Amino acid sequence: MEDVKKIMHVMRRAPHGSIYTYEGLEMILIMAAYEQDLSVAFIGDGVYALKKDQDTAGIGIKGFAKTFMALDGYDVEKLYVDKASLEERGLTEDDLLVDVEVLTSDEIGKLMNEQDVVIPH
Amino acid sequence: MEDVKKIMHVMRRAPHGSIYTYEGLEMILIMAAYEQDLSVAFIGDGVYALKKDQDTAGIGIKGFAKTFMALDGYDVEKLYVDKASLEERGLTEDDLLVDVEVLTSDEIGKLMNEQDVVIPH
Amino acid sequence: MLHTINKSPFESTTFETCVSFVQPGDPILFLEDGVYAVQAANRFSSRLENIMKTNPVYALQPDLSARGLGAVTDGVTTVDYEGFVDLVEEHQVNTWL
Amino acid sequence: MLHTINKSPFESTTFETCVSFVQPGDPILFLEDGVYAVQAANRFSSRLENIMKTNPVYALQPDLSARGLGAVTDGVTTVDYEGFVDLVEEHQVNTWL
Amino acid sequence: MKIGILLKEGPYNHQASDSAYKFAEAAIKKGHTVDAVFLYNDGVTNVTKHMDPPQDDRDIAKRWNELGEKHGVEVLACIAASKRRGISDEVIIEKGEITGLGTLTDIAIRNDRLVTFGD
Amino acid sequence: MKIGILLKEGPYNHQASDSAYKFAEAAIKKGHTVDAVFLYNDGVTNVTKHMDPPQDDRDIAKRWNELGEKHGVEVLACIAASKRRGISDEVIIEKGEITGLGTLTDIAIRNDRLVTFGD
Repeated sequence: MEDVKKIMHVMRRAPHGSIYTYEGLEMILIMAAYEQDLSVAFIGDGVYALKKDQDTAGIGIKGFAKTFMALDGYDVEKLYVDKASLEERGLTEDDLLVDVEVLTSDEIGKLMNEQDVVIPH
Repeated sequence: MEDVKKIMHVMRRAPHGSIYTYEGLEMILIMAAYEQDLSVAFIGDGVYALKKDQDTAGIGIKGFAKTFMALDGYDVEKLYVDKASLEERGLTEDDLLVDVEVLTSDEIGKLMNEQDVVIPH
Repeated sequence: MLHTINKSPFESTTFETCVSFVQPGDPILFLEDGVYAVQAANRFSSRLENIMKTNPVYALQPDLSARGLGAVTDGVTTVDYEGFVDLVEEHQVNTWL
Repeated sequence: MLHTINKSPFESTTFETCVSFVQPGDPILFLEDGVYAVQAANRFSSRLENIMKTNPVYALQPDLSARGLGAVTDGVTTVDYEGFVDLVEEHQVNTWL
Repeated sequence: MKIGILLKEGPYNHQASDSAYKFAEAAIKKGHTVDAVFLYNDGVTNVTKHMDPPQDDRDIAKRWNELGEKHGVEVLACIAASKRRGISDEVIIEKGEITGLGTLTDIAIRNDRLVTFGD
Repeated sequence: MKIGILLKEGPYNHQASDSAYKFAEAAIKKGHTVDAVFLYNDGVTNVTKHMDPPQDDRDIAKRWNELGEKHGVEVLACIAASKRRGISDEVIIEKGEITGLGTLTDIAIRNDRLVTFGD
């Protein structure tokens, strides 16, 4: 299909300190209905967005970590996590809420280069 | 005078990329009329606010570097610059628009501790 | 003087900048994205242990919980918003943004 | 793919993060507070020289002028907004914030 | 103790506004007086009455308004910062007020503490 | 070439809005089509008509409006982001429009480039 675009969303911020990850997720959920070739890369502090056991009751902000689990139902299945970012933060795949593909920075860089559009959040 | 407060403004951002330094300067100019014991500390990228030769015509933003030169006229004379921040950025006092007192981080830290109020910009 | 830090040390140099100005004895409170600094066994743990030889270190529990952070580096005291208020009652505040 | 960086490398780790994903041959454009990275003879100069072995590096002249930055590290090409547009015409864009 | 708050970021986009609110709430609960919340930089956008967040989310403007109503906290937006960002008397919440930086100076002088929240 | 712009920060507080404008201006000057400026996150506050900066400063809302008038650039604010931040039809500039994220998807699909500005 000629008019399917490859669109990658890049999550680079920690959750809750700012809204970028949350509004990024809202964008992805809408875009998912348009049958484009979507992917999401979690790099740097973006990997924290997927951390298990987030409980935002105490800060009075609506939590959204579980919404990442809904991505699968929207056929957003290409979730890439940067290996170096995870390791630098002392995290492993077991700490994450959803199944992801853990890739090296170079591998994610190569995927970025195949995109028609990259949207930073 | 018992009700004179020691108020330090801390400039930590580069100019133009964000408005914090500029609106910080606006705040200082107003506070100067209230005869408090004001000082301004430039640390980290804040030292760039005082860099000579800024010409903002090309980015379409109003420049304000020269307003720092007006502080003296408002009796805001305590301008402290962090030595380490200058050196790390390859700058010397000669690169700065106004006369300042260059102090070590520890000396500025001690001054901070004497303040009644510290306002970050 | 109470110093507060709200930036992730992985993305911002605020933590390092703040530490070079803090005087011995003064408390440091990590909040918002700043709490990632006190997560146990990360690469800032030894830096923090060093700081705690001279300065008490606190972290805001609601921010830790919001981010799913369990164990914190040994010696860090967790407080809620009322504990934050107590610290402010004891000290003037220097907010590092 | 054109990579753009708008953060000061002294305050943010965006520069280092970006560089670890950039592929050989891809241009990097510094703009806004990002231009402090290309100031001649600062502590990022040798890092930049290393990057320029594989990637062309640009900086936005209006942002350099606004900040009073004169000399840039050897090998860095300065462009105006139209030069920025030219780069975007040649490449898809990856904005690092 | 008498506390002033300086809030430098707008609602939702940064946690600053939420942290400031939670701090103010806790201070009041502990018997302190929260004298005023002064809004500066993008912080002035905290008090626009047109805010309409999703039903299951907090309403930040309404929350500041209630703090003013119930606890007499002054909610003040800097006029210069407001004008730049399109915050005017036409859009401001009932308990909000647009004022000058002189007022912030008074707040800094008359309170035991000035606590800043921002990004 | 046909270019879409995504702007993620509000006016004045960050340079993003100025950079986006300067880039759009240069692209138009070089004969490209700037199809749309889509405002997201705090970016939605770029289009409030109550903006009233000092006389010797740029008027950012007016500038976007003129870009719409003179060059047919669509200036679009995301509805969900706008509602959170108090941006509604009552406060928006003439050429501004509040729309959904589906429109951004269309913009991403129909343009040769999507260029993002933010902080």
